[in-house]
Amino acid sequence: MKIVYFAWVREQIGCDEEPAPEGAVTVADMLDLLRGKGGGHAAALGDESRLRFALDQLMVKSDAKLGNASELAIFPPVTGG
Amino acid sequence: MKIVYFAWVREQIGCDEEPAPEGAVTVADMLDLLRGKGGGHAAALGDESRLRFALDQLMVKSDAKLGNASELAIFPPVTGG
Amino acid sequence: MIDVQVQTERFDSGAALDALAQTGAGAVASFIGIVRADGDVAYPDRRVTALELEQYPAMTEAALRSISEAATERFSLTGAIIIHRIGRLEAGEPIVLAAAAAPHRADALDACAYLIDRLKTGAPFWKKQHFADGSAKWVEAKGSDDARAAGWE
Amino acid sequence: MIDVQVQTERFDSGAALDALAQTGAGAVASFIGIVRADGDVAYPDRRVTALELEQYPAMTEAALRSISEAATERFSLTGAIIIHRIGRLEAGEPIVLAAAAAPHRADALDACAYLIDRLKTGAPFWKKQHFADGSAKWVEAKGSDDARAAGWE
Repeated sequence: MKIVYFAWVREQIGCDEEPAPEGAVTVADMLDLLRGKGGGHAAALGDESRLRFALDQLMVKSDAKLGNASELAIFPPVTGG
Repeated sequence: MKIVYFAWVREQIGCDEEPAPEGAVTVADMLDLLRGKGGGHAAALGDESRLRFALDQLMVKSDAKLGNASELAIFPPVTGG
Repeated sequence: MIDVQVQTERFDSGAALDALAQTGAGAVASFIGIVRADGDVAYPDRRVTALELEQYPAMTEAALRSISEAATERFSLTGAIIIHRIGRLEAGEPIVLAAAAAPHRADALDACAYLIDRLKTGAPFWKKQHFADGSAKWVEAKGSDDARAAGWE
Repeated sequence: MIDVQVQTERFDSGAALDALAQTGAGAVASFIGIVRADGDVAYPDRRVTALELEQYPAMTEAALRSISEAATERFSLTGAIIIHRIGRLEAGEPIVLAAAAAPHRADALDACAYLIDRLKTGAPFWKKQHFADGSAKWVEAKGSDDARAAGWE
């Protein structure tokens, strides 16, 4: 599975995408694992209320199971339009 | 004072405009005088609920006083847009 | 910026929206009314080939201006445009453009609906339908239009 | 007819509205969003010179199509168009066009508001403001946008 980041999440973490660490069942689990990397990851992902998620390009809540998804996107609330 | 007609009121009466008869105080009075002409006037102006009025180009109710207005318009409810 | 036009020729909707976009707006909302071939719900079998739009020339522009000014007083707008065509319009042709520009989208969207709802009951235009079979019939005003206009009062 | 586009270049709003007018519609309603120089209410002193629009490319078109399809299911429409620009947009430039065509005006007006309200909270775009003083700041999502979108649920 691949993790992709957008907007200030991408800027704070310092990369567009990275391979997902192993061992997470839900989006929330994955967040915990990623925060454990410290630095930009910990800062960008610290406040879950400021984040939104998409699994294989569909918006989900943080309790969603990762299942066989191949891409988890983590980004701020959208501001288009 | 001049009376002007539009849409099916104009068609039924058979003219665009005509001089107003003397002696009316309100729009309703004028309607009564005009109906008295019979023919197309009586047919077109018979049902006041199907008519709308403008005095000097401002929409008014039939109880409006004619005052010094120089033009009374009689027409069906508008259907533009 | 308020601009009202009554004309026989087609209007350039893109140019009107561009003009509104240049009023310092963040949002431009527009409505275009079009002649429908199946326009008369009472006669679904009779195809409408054209509409004839009659106006009360001495009153029309003042009425459109008054509606536009009421919109700018009621909503926070940077501009409003109404263009209404008259004369004979074939099925598929545009009849009217009502558009509003505002700093924020709610004002633009609401003002656009306000302009067209008020125009439908307050501007002196009348439509006569011409059917494919050669017959013709004046369009009846709709109670639902009165209700929508009254909703703004 | 549903058409969604994501592009860097300017769009031709007149052409989009003309296309919708040819779907057998009686009404076409549209919304255009524009870069405002005074766009950041939190920093009224800092003039916005440009916005940078970022997207999630793999998701954007599907999200816009899903919003358009939901609109056609909810309202009686003959067509819907969304065009959203990405990249750097200067103050005064159009960002987005959302437009709906319907037999009747209420459906067109409501669907247009629906499209832009849903897009604001459901399509993966992010705006970064560039200010005249050289600073930059990501736009914060507004609670009022969530409330408008939730109003359609």
